[in-house]
Amino acid sequence: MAMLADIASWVLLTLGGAFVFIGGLGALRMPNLYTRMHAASLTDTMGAVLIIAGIMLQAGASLATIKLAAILLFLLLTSPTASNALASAALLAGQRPGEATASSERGE
Amino acid sequence: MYYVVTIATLVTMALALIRALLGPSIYDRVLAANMFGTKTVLLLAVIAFLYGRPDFLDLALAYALINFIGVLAVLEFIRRRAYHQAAEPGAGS
Amino acid sequence: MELLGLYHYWVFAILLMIGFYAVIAKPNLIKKLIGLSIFQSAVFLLYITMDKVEGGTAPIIQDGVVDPLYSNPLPQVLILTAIVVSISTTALGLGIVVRIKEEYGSIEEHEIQETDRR
Amino acid sequence: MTVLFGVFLLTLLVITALAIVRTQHLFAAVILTGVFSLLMAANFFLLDAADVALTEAAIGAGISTVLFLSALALTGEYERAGSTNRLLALGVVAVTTLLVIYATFDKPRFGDPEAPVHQHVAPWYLERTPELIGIPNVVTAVLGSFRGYDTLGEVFVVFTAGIGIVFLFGARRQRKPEALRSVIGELGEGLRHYLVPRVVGRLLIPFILLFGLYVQFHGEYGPGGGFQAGAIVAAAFILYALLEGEAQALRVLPTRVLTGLVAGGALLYGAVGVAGILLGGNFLDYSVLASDPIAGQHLGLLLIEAGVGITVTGVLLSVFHAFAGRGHI
Repeated sequence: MAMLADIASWVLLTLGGAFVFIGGLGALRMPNLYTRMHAASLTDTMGAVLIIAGIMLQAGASLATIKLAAILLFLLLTSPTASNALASAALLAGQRPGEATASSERGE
Repeated sequence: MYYVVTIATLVTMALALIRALLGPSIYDRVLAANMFGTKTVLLLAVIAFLYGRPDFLDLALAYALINFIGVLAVLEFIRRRAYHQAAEPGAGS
Repeated sequence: MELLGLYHYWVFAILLMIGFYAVIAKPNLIKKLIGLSIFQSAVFLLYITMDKVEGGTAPIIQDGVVDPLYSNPLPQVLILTAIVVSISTTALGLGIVVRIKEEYGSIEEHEIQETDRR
Repeated sequence: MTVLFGVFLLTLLVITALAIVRTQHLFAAVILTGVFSLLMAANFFLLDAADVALTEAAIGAGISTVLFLSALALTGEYERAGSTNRLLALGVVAVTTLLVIYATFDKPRFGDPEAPVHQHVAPWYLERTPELIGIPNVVTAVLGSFRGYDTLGEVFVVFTAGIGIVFLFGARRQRKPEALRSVIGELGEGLRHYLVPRVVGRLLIPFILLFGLYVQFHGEYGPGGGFQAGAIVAAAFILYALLEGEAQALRVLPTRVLTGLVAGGALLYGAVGVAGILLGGNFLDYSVLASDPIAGQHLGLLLIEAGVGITVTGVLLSVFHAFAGRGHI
């Protein structure tokens, strides 16, 4: 049983690591702001869920598991909110979806 | 086993940092900074277990709770700037 | 490993001087304050680097651990308070910069001096 | 292996610092400062300094970005190109860097248990804390009890900085752009029309406050204490001010109350010290506060940490309102 939990947590951790890495790659390589946001949100939700679930299996039934659940819950609430706020800000400042992001900074 | 996750997170942090350095717009930087924050939460959680001190998860919890305030501040900043620019064209930048 | 033994201190030196460069070479007052906060962070890093003991853990005493080894608590105490003080003093600096902007209409060093000369 | 993680994070730290100094867009510099703070916290954590990392997290995650952005809103986003005597500055900096690096060769190697810093007082603190103070977190014990004078001084520095800001911004601002008058109502209403941030933010504020209280009162057993808790509670109120507008936040916690908090916390700290004298001990000696010395230490630590937390919350919120109120009302 313990070994089964171990194997499951390893699989989850590895998958989570892979998701995080792919999301990071996407955030770097995608052509414009909104597509990058899409890639980054992948690491914030799927990657976080998998990794924290993996650690939870390792922690077993303890206070740490409850704390991890709280971290996961708050991450799932805050990071999409942050993405939403950021998209609102970018839209408000005149960044249009669908075109390559123009530099909004002077002198660069 | 934690090492694999830690290394994946560290590499992703580096990728996010590259995005933050490249820009090109300020929002890309904010996006990268926010992503960097989430990766830090994961890194801190994993390292707490790597060190065998799971009681240090408080740190990851703190970031999970308050890291998005910075992005809201950016939204508020942009919103106010939009009003200023509407009120006095040409000023504010 | 022997080579990496001083890496933390080198990073301290480089960060310190990056901050110092911003303070002396950049004419913008806010940039100077940002430089100053990098300078402060470098000092924090120096202190915290010194507290680490090989194989030690954070100085929060655990029950039931045989022959525990803890890192040094003293530098941590000094830096813990210094971080909060640094944000307060940085805020004070920002306040002064905002007042300068209101009175002089600029936060660039040479423009302020120009105004003073007139 | 963890040493290598540290080296990697430190390298990222240097790259971030270089980028902060190079960019001429101050807004971008502020965002990168946020990344810098995250890296600092991760490094502190790797170096076994959980309390310090929590402080850096509490301060760097929200408050410092908010303060810098408020200052930028009042001064301008761009810095002018060109610097004074760039070559001379570079020369000075390069020479000094080399000198400091040369000096580091005399330092003990990283993590060396024989380093001089570990020989004096620190072992004594680690050894005697359980029997003299009776709490597991040695950092809190040193902070509150063994070096209580120090912390009292730091609290008064924070207090003075807060008073300084209030005085600086005490003068009423006369010039108000005529064209802005019509939109002032909408300007001051915060993010009220942004539904998602508002709903989630309002949902999270109680949890942030609860976490702040946990950090405050759990500081004797895990990472935490008054400094961190003060910053976290202040972050909760700043979040409220961002969501509902600054005026609404001031209705919840008026300026009078904030001034009371700033002074009250420092006073509470001092009063605990004086109480020690009145009960026949030394200034800031908590052993005499209760019949049992250890219970006295616990009570003293609880009270002074509360004082620290109150002052830090008050100062950070006063500073935030001073900046936010300057620009737009």
